[in-house]
Amino acid sequence: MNLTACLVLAALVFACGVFGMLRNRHIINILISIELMLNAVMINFIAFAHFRAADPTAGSVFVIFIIALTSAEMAVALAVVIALYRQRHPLDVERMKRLHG
Amino acid sequence: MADPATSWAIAHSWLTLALPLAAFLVNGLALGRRAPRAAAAVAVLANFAAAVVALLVARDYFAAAHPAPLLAWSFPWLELPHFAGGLMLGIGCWLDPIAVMMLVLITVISTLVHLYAAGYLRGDPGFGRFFALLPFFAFAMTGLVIAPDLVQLYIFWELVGLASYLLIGFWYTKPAAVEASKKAFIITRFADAFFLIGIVLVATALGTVQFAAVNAPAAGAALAASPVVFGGHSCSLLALAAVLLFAGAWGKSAMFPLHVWLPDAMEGPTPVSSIIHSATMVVAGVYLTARLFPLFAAAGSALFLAETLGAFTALFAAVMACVQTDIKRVLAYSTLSQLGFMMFALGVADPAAPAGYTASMFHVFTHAFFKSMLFLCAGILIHAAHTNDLLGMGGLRRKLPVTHAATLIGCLALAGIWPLSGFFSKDAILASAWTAGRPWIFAVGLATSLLTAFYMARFYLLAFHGASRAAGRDAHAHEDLLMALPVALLAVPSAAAGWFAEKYFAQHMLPPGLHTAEHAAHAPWVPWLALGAAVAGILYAAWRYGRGFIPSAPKNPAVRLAWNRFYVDELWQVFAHWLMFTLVAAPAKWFDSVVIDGSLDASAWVMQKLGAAQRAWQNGLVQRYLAAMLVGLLALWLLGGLAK
Amino acid sequence: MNLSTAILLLPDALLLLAPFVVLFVDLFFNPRHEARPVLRALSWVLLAVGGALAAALCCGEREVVFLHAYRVTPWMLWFKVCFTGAALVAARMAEGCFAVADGHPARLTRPGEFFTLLAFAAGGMSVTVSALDLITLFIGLEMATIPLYVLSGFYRRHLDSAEGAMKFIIMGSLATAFVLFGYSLLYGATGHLQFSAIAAYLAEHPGDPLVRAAALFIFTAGAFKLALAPFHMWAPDVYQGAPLPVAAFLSTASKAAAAGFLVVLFYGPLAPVRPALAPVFAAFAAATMLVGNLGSLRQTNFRRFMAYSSIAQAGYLLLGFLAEREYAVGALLYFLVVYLTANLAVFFVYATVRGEDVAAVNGLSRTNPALAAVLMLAFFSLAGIPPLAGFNGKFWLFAAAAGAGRYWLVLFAVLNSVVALYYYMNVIRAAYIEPPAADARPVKLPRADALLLFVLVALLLVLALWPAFNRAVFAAAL
Amino acid sequence: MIPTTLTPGALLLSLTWGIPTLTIVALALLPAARTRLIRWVSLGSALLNLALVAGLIAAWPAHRPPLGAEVPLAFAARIPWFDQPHITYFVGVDGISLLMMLLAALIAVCGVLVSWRVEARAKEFFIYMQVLLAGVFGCFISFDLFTFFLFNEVTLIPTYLLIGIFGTGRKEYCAMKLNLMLFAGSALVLVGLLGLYYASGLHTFDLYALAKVRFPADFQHWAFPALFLGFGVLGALFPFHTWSPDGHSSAPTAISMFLAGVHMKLGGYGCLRVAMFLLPEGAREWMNVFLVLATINIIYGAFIAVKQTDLKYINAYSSVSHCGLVLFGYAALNFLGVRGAVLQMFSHGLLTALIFAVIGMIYSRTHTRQIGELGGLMTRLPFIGVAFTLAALAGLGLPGLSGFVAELNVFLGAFARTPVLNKVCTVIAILSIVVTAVYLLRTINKVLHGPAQAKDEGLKDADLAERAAIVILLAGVIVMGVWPRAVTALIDGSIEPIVEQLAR
Repeated sequence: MNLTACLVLAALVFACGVFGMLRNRHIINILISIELMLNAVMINFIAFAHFRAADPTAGSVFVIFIIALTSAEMAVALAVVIALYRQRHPLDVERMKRLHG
Repeated sequence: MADPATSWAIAHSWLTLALPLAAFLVNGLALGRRAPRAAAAVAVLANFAAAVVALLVARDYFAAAHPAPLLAWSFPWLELPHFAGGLMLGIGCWLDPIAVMMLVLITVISTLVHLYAAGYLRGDPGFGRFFALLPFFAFAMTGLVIAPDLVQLYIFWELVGLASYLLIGFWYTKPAAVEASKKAFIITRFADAFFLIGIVLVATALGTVQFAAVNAPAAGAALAASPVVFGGHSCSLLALAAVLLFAGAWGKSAMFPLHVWLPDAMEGPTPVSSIIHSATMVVAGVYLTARLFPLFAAAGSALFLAETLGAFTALFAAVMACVQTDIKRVLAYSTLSQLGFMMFALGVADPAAPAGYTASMFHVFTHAFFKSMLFLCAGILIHAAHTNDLLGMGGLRRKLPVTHAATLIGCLALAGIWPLSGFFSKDAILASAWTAGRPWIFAVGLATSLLTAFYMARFYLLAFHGASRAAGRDAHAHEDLLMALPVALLAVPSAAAGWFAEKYFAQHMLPPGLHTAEHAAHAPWVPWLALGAAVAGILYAAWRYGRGFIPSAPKNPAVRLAWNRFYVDELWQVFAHWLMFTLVAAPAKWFDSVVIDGSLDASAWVMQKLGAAQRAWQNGLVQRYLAAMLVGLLALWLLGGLAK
Repeated sequence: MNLSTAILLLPDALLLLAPFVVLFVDLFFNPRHEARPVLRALSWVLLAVGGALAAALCCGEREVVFLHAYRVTPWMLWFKVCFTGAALVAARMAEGCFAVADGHPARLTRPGEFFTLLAFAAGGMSVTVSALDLITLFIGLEMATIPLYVLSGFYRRHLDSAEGAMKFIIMGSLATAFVLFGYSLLYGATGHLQFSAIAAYLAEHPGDPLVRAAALFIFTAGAFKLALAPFHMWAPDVYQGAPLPVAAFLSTASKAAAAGFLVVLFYGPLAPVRPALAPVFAAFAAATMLVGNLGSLRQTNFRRFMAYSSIAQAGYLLLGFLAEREYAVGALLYFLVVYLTANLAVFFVYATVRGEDVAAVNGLSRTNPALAAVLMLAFFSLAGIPPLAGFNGKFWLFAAAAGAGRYWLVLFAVLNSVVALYYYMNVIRAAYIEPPAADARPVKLPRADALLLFVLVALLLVLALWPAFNRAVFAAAL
Repeated sequence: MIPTTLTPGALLLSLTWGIPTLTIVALALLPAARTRLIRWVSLGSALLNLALVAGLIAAWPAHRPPLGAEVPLAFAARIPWFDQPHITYFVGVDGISLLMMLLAALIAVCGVLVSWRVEARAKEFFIYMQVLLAGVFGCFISFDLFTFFLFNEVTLIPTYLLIGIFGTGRKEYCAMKLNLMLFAGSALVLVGLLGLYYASGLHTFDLYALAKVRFPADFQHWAFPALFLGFGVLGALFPFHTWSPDGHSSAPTAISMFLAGVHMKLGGYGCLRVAMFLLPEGAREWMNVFLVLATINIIYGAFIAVKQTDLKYINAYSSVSHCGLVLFGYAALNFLGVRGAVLQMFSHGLLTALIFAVIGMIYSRTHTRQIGELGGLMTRLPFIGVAFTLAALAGLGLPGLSGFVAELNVFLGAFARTPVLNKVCTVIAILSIVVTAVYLLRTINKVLHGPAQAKDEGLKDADLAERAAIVILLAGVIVMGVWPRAVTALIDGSIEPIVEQLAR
């Protein structure tokens, strides 16, 4: 288990997230893909903090903040999902094309 | 015996310019509308005063044994710094024999014509306007003849053109008159464009426009030294400049094929035809050629043109004059023909033997009198018979005795019958052509004078003899004093000018730089031949149009051809119209609206389409947006230089 | 820490306090949840912030650093001026939306939450520009963004609104992911989150590829919030879905914040990387202008139209980053202040006529000459026509690009503004040449709003002709 | 040394655009219903401006700097304005700008006079007109390129509205076209100006500071065409001229007068002041190209005018042709050429304004501008007819009227330049006067001459205001034609330094 391995893992996870965002049609899945990408970032931070950072604590602290703030972001996202759902929206991004042009 | 240097008249010769101008301003701005008769009075008086001054100038100027050119006065008009080391253009008065001669001619004739017009245009709505415009012409023409340099000459050259335009179109509600005025202006303008090019050329090459300098041998040499090369072949700048300058004369004096404007110009009131289109303005071309005679002589090219064009126009116009029935057009074509005479006389002259030059100037002088008089007579005839058509006149000699007498003098003078003025001048011209060794030109001249005699006799007979064909329109035919007086006054010089002036012209009306002329042996038989030709012409006309003449439409195709003026006008119309409108203007307009504007609108259209495409791309699908972001990231990656 | 340094912190303190004040007022003094009390509360607080800002600008120090994590300098204060001003004006626009009758498309409810979120966003922005390490920067940016997610979906019963918000969130999160990834790389490369430490590291190893990669990822966040092509595609949809005041706020304060974010980084710790990124700025500027202008050509919906127009403006703005710091920051600030003023004026006019479509102002010069004049001047300022400040703003930025020797880019930019002139003038044509709609009638402006509009328009002229402001922003940037 | 404070002289100069600005405020405060008052206020301010300019011209001989002065301007002041980027409010006047200001002031007065009948939205009309005036005057007194450019751009706002609101025909399309093309032109100018700012290494827009710099050849190679083309668009340089026929033809009378008479001149003025003055090497390098383009302008505009049937279009294309003569004069790169060009700007300004005024009067009476539908107006409207005739004659370069003086200088200057191309082009240009005669006489004859038409029964000839406008313009035309030294005395001294610079 070394830095490179972690970075590669992170990169893979990030890539999965990106791929998921592009391929999934259901909003919830897309939100999950986002979570994947954020997790990849956290892996990065931890890895760097653990293996080489001059000031390791900073990295870990940053991760905490990421968790906190992105969860807030997700909360808002879910709120909007509910708003859509209330208006009988099929939560399918292919059907989110009222606004265009 | 006044000395030119101290002469009051010469010092005040600016009056000949200022008085008509003042009349023009006063009548144009104030009197013309409100008090037409006062305007007429002002105009006549101003011109009369100018004529008096001019005569005094002539007296003092010719007092000298060998009148030399002199600059009477001049004031600066516009300086051209950094141009040929600084050039000052001025308005001035350059007096030499021909200038003084023209000065007298213009002022005197214009006075008489003003007087005549006061009667001729009585009751015309434009009466006042006429007496603003005619003095303007007198002003411009005076400025032209006294010009000491090319630019001033050009300035007044254009102004007389304007005056001619305005006066031809005097009856501007008459479409024919309007067309004629436009035609006259544009054709002369066309020639003047080349004239201007010539002036610019000379000014740039010599750094001066003064006639004195331009005519100096040095100038000719300088021009001749620099060849102009275009394409393969080259010609000397001198020849080119001379031709370009001559182009002005070409248009103004209506040499073939630019002659077409002059007959149409007869749409103007008769007094206008009398002074502008016979006596003075159309002679300006001849005058210009004489002015630049030394330069042209050095060039050769211009004089050759003058000679050939003159001769051809003389004959050509004479032929057409023989069959015209419009009284004024007959005179118009005869004017063309006489201008041809003057031109080719200049053409055959050369500085060493200036017989042609003097003869030409002499003819200018005599012709002015009898031709303007003939026009005035024509005016009276028109008033009397209420028609321009010779075939609608006849038998007027009792009703209009003075006119009849004057016309007779005029016709004979023009025909060149001894002892009337025309005989001497025409004889001098023919003689000069012969002595200069131009038999062909001489032959043409002779033929022309035969035709001249014919058509003038025809003119006279149709108008005054035989039974009246006016069908009662001439019931109230009478001679108005205001109109008869000038005619009578003009008859005197028309008859006598030849006698006293001949010697003087031969002695003193010499090209610049020449003081005495040794005359080549004058072929003694020439006058007899000329006289014979004239008499022959008259006799033929008498036999043809004498007793028992019944007018009939010409059947002979040759006659019809001449009667239709050889279709030159039509050719001009077609050519000019086609060239200007069809060949150039239409494509240009198409290019402007389709290509240039089109490309602008097209670019706008493209932007709109791109906008539409952009909107189509923004199709609302969030995953496309995400993909775009990734593309953006990739672009960043490349641009940020991380690809390496 | 003496008074003259403390005063630099006062504006931020007040601004961060603002949302809580609003909440408090809404909870205890606004039983029937009306707009007026909360608005008044917010307005007063923001005015106080403005006062504090003025004081700080006049008699403050050059710099104050707080807990090694937070820094305030004059040019930051100018950014905060933008945020506060925009929030204030947006809030005044919103009041009308709460007042309109139920069922009106522009109808807004729950003023308390609305204004609280607005205040939060402003606070977050002001934190962003003052950040002194990556964590603060991240917090500030999120704090500025998340409330905007909510606000843009604030119409409960509009599917458009929710859809716009959803797109906003999804794309915003991707941007956040990118920027966090960038942070992580930066952290990995330098081992620090402190700007000072990062700068120190870069001073030793300039041109570290990892850092440059990080810089690129971080740039995406700014690109997203500035709506630079091709990160722009959220903007039109979100603007169209969002309530008009929110769209106004998005197109002004949020852009200013993004610009501030980029300035903080690329003229701060990442400065050594910036020259290498010049091609990036140039290319993105060109692409953004083009896309923005093309997009606005044929828009009928007003907010969408303005979205594209502000995309184009962001393109011009990016030109500033081609210059060196002492010129660039001043030019950017000048442009931002002027752009905000004009944009807010335009939005304000449309808010007063309650226009959904661009055509809502047809014949305005007949019904409301004053409003029409405001509209015209604001649009000509956006188009960059003198004597309005927009001309100078653009000129300064073009000069920045020219100073970097990129004359072709300048030419491209100016030709783009020709296109822009076309569609801006189309609106003016609507206001001045088109006949008014049948039911159009003069709008009665509240005195406060009239005053506000007057101030905005006056600013457009004063900022252009009065050199003191220019001097101030350029001095602040040093 | 030039003062850096607002000296009285500089204040007077600033008033030339200050008076219109104050008038704008005054008019804005007046109620829109008080049309008469609005008119009188505008006329008053225009007259005041004219008086001011006249005063400045009177004072010029006393205040003109000595030949070879570093800054050959009178009343100059260089007041610091912005320091980042470095911009000064640098005002002054020399003979050329004074002449142009006189032109603007004259046409401004006449413009107000012929607009006396404007009733609908009169307030807006006169306000926009004053904005236009302010911009133009500001341009002519500015010698800092930024302010010069700024004032130049200011004229865009009112132009669009004046044409778009008060115009005729396809007014909106034409207004848009005009504005976009001019703006595109100034795009080039802007690039050129920024280039000067940085390439000089001085970081200044001060014209005379920049004039001392010898710009590297490769810079001049691209900067000169950028600037000359940019200004050339405003000067109706082929093929970027098509905005002017459309724009000028669809504008209301007074605005056509002002746009064609003065606004267009800003283009020629800029070409001379900025492009040629600062980049002489570029000028020498590129002039043949622009010589050919200008020649095309002259002949091409004339021929298209021959084919037009709308009076305004005829005059607009004749303007294209005559403005070509301005650029043509520049292309001579010598004293007479430049002087001829300046004279032509003045002469054409007066002429085209006069013709547009007359056309406007005819249109307001007969409600048509198609020469096919007009005729015999000389009988109905003698005063207008005579004015029209005189204007046309001046237009075709008749000696004794202003056009000839300018043309003479231009032709002599252009022909004096050695290359054969110049001589050939000059010949073509001179021959174009025939075409000019054709379309002008054609117009005159069709509109004024011929039998009077019954439908024109009882048309009223020009009223007092209109007569005043006509007389003012005609006076200018005749004075310059008869006594050209009055004008050349004003400008010659100011052309010298430019020509010296060109020779550098």
